[in-house]
Amino acid sequence: MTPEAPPAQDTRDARARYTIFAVLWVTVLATLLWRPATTLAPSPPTRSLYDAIEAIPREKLVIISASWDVGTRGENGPQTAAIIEHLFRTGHKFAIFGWVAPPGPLLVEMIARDLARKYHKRYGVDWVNWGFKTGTDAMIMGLAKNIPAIIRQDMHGTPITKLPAMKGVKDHRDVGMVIEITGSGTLLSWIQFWQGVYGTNIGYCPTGVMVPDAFPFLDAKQIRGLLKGLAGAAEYENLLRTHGDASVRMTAQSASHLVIILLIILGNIAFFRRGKRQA
Amino acid sequence: MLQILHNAWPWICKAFQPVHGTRLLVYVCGTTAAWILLFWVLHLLPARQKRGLIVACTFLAGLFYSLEFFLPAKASWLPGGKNPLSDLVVPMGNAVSVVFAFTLALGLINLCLVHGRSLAQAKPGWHNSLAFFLALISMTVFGLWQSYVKDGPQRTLFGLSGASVHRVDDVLFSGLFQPLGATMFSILAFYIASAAFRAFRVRTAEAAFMMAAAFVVMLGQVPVGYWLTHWLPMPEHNPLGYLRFEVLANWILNNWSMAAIRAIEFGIAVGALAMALRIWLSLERGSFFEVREGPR
Amino acid sequence: MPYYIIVIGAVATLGIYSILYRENAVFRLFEHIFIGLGAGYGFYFTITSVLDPQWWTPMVKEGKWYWVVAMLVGAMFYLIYNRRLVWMSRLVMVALMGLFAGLTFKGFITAYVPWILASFKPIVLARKPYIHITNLLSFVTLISVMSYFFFSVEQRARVLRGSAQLGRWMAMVAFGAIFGSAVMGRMSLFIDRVAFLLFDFLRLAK
Amino acid sequence: MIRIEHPNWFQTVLWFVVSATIVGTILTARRGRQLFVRRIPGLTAIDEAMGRATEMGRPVLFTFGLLGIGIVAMQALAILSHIARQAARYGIRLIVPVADVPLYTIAEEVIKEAYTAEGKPEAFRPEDIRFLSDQQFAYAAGVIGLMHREKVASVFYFGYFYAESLLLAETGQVVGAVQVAGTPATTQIPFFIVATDYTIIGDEYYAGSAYLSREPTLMGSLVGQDIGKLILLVMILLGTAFAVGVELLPSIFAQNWMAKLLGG
Repeated sequence: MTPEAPPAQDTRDARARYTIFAVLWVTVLATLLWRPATTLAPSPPTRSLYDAIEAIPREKLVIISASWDVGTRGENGPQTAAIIEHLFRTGHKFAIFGWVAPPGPLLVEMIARDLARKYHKRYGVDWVNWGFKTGTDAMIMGLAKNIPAIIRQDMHGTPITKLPAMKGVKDHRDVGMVIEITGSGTLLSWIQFWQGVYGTNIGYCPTGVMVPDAFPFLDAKQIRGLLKGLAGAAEYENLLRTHGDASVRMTAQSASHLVIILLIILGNIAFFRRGKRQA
Repeated sequence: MLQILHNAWPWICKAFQPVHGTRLLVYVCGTTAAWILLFWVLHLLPARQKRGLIVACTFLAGLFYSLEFFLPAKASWLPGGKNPLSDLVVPMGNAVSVVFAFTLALGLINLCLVHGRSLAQAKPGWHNSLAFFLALISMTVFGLWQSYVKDGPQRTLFGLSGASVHRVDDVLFSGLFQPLGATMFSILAFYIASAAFRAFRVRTAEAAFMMAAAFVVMLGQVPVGYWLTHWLPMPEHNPLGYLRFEVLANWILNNWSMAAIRAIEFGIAVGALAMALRIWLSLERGSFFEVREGPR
Repeated sequence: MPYYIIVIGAVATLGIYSILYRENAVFRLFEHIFIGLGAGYGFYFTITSVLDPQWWTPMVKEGKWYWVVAMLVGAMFYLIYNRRLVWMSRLVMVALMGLFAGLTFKGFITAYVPWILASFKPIVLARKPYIHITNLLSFVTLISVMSYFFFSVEQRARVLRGSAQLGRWMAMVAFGAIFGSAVMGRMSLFIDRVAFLLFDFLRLAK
Repeated sequence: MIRIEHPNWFQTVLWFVVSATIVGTILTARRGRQLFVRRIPGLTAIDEAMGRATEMGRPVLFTFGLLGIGIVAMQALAILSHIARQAARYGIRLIVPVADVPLYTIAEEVIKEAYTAEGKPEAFRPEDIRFLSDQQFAYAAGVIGLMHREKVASVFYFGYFYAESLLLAETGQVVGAVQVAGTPATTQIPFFIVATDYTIIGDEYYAGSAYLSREPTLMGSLVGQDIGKLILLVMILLGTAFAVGVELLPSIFAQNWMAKLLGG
C-alpha cells in the first residue's frame, strides 16, 4: 500500500479501463447487430420448473408475480416472455400481479399482449392482470386467505367478479403455482407466508446475481424450479423450441463473457511478468 | 381485573364501531387531543421513567409477533379456542406501512433545504439544483394529477383530460426516470469487467478458489462454454461428463457454493437473532437508546 | 411507446454513460434530475398507493376513526429535530424495531429450520460407490465454513485452525460463483440498454 | 417439504435455548467476566486506513449503503463511532452521505458524541453529514460525485448494500482510496472482495462492533452467538449421522430422529 500512487500507474490504469470499456461496447454492438441465435441445453433447475408447470392441474390459476422494472428488464423480461409462452401453450389461466415494483404489472402486460395475439388468447378469459397492490408482507398473508377481498378489481378497473378467468378463485387452494420473477430479494415473503404455511409451489426467476443464493432454497425443496437469469430464459426457450430475445442475446452474452475471461487471463500474464521483472 | 375487562368488552367494541359525518370529526379531533395530552404528561416524567417507558413499549411491540407465532393456531386453553393475535397480523402490517408512509416528508424537507440553499446563494452548480426542483415538482404534480383523472375517463382537472396528463407523466416516467435508473444499473457491466481484470490475480489460494469458481460459472451459463466441452460424454454415461462446463457449473452452484452460502447464512441468522434479542430486551447500549434531560 | 419518449430516453441513457469517460457536467445534470424525479415519484407514489387506500379510505370513507392514531405515531418521527422532544421519536423508532425483532424470531425458525433439515444427507451409502462424494463435499463445506465464523475461541488448535482456513477457501468458492453469475446478470442489463439504443432509438431492423 | 405456521415444541425449545444462551452470556459479561475475541483481519485495517488519511491530509468517507434504521444499522453505528473518534483524534475530515433520514439524524448525533468524547467538539462539521437520496441509483450517483470531488483517502463501507456496492467500490478504487468493507448482504461480498482492500465477510460483520468497542454487552453476545452456532452445528452433525445410520443400519435406525424432532 503506497501512500501516493505514482502518476504513471494512474494513467496506465486509466488507459486499461478505457480499453476495456471500448472492447465491451464493440463486442455487444457487433453481436447484437449480427444477431446469430444460439441455443442452450436446459440445466436441471430449468427443467424442473418446466416439469412443475406442466404438472399443474388445468383448473388452477398461476400467479405471475412481476417484481421487476426497467432496471432489470434485460434479464427478467425474457424470463417472463418464456414463462407466459409456456402457460399459453399449456392453457393454464394466469394472473399478473405486482407488489414490489409498481411498473411491473404494466411491463408484463405488454409482453403478455404480444404473445396473446400469437396464441389467440383473450384477456379476462385466459389471463388477467391484477395490477399493483400495496401492503407487502401483510397483503401477501391476506391474499392467501382471501384473494377477491384483496384484489377487488383488475389493473384496468374492472371488478374481478366480471372476469371469467377469476371465476371460482377464492384462496391459496385455487392457485397452482406462484412464479416470482424478480430483481430483488422478494422470495422469502412467498416462502414464509405461502409455501411454508400452505405448501404452495413456488417457481423462481431471479437475476443472475441472486442465482447462487437461490440454490439453498432449491435444495430444501422450498422452490420447485429456477431460471438462472438470462441463461435460464434461453434454456427455457430451448425447451419450448422457440427463438426469443433470450436466445439472440445469449450470443452477445457469450461474447462478453469471453472478453472478461480473456481480460482475467491477460491481467494474470501481466501480473506475473511484472512480478518477475521486479524480482 | 379480567372481570372488569369482560364487562367493559361490549362497550369497547361499540366505541370502535365505524362512525360518520360530524361524529367522525369529533372522534378524530378528540383522539388527537387526547394523544397530545398524554404525551405532554409523559414529557413531564423524569428521564429514568421515560427510559422505562421506552423499554416497556419495545418489549410489548416485540411480544406481538412472537406470541402470534409461538402460540398454537388452535388450543382449548386459548381465549375463543384459537390464536387471538393471528387475525391482527394483517391490520398490524398495514398500520406499520402507514406509519412509515407518514415519514415521507422527512427526506423531502432535507433535500429541499440543501438544494434551496444552493439556489438562493447561487452557489456553483446552482443550475443543477434548479433542475432538481423542476424534476421534483413536475413529477409530483403530474403524478398526483394523473392518479386523480384516472379514477374516471370523463374526469378532467383544470380543463386537461386524462390522456394529455398521461402524456406528460409518460415523458417524465418512461422517458426519463426509468432509462436513468436502468442505465445507472447497467454501468455495472463495465465496472465488473474492469474489477475482474484488476483484481482476479492468482496471488493466494483464496483468490484462486474464487477465480476458478467464477470462471466455471461464467462459462457454464453461456453457449460458448457448452460448445467448448460438448465433445465430452454426458455425465450419465461417463464420470468425465462432470467436466462439461454447464454440468460442472450447475454442480458447483447446487452443492458446493450452496453449502457455503447456507453456512454463512446460519451465522448471519444467529447474529441477527442476538441483535433482535438485545433490542427487544433493551440490553443494547449507546447514545441511540439513552434518554437525556432537556437540551445540552 | 411514442417516438419522442424514446428519444428523450436515449439522451438520458447517453448522458449517464458519459460517466464512463469521466465525471462531467452532463452527468451531474442528469444526476440531479434523477434525484428530483426519484423524490417526486416516492412522494406521489406513497400518497396514491399507501396513504390514500390504506389510511384515508378506511378512516374517512369507512368511518374507522381510530386510524388517526397511525398518523399521530408517524408524526412523532418529526420530533427528531427538536432537542427537547426527541425522546418521543426514539420511542417510536425503538418500538418499531422491537416489532421487527419479533419478526426476526419468527424468521429464525421458518426460514432456517428447513435448511437445517435439508442438510441431513447421507455421506456414506450402503451400496456402491459407498461414499457419496457430492454429499460429502457439501457436508465438509458446511461444517468448515461454519467453523470459520467462531470468534470467541482462539484458533490455535490445529484442527480448528485447519478447518477455519478451509472454511475461508470454501466461502471463496461461493463468492466466486456469485461473481460469475453476476457477470451474466450485469451484462444482460447492458445488452438490454444497447438493444434499446439500436432497435428502439436508431430503429435498426430487428 | 416442511410447513411451519406455528412452531412445534422442539422448534420452540431450540429458539428458547439459543436465545437464553445469548442473553445469559450478555449478563455474565456485564458482571465483569473477561471474554476473548479472536483477531478479525479486516477490522485492524480500519486503523491502517485512518493512518493513511492522516499522512495524506485528505478526508475519509463512510457509507451505510441503502441501510435504514433497524437491526443491521446498530452495528454500523458502533463502527462509525469508532472511526469518528479516530478522525477527531487525528484531525481527519469525515464525510458521511446517508440514504435514510432517521438514520441520518442518528449518525449525526453519534459522530458529534465521538468528537465530544475526544475533547474536540469544535472540530465537528455538521455539513459533512449529508442526506443524499433514498433512491438507490440516485444515491449511488451522489456518492460517486462526492468521491471524485473530495479526493478521499479512505472509504469505509459498513451497512447493507445492493447493486450499488460495485459502483461505489470501483469508483473508490479509481480515485485511489484505501477501502474497507463489511456487510451481511452475501450477494454483494464478492464485489467488495475484488474492489476493496479489506473485506469483512458474513458474520464477521456482527462480530465487528464487539471487537472494536470491547463493550461487555457485545462481547457477551458474541460468545452467546458462538454457542448458538455450535448448537446448530451439533444438530447438523447428529442429523447427518442419523441419515448415515438410516442408510447403513435401517434395522436400528427406523428414521432420522433428528429430522423428526425438527418437524421434517
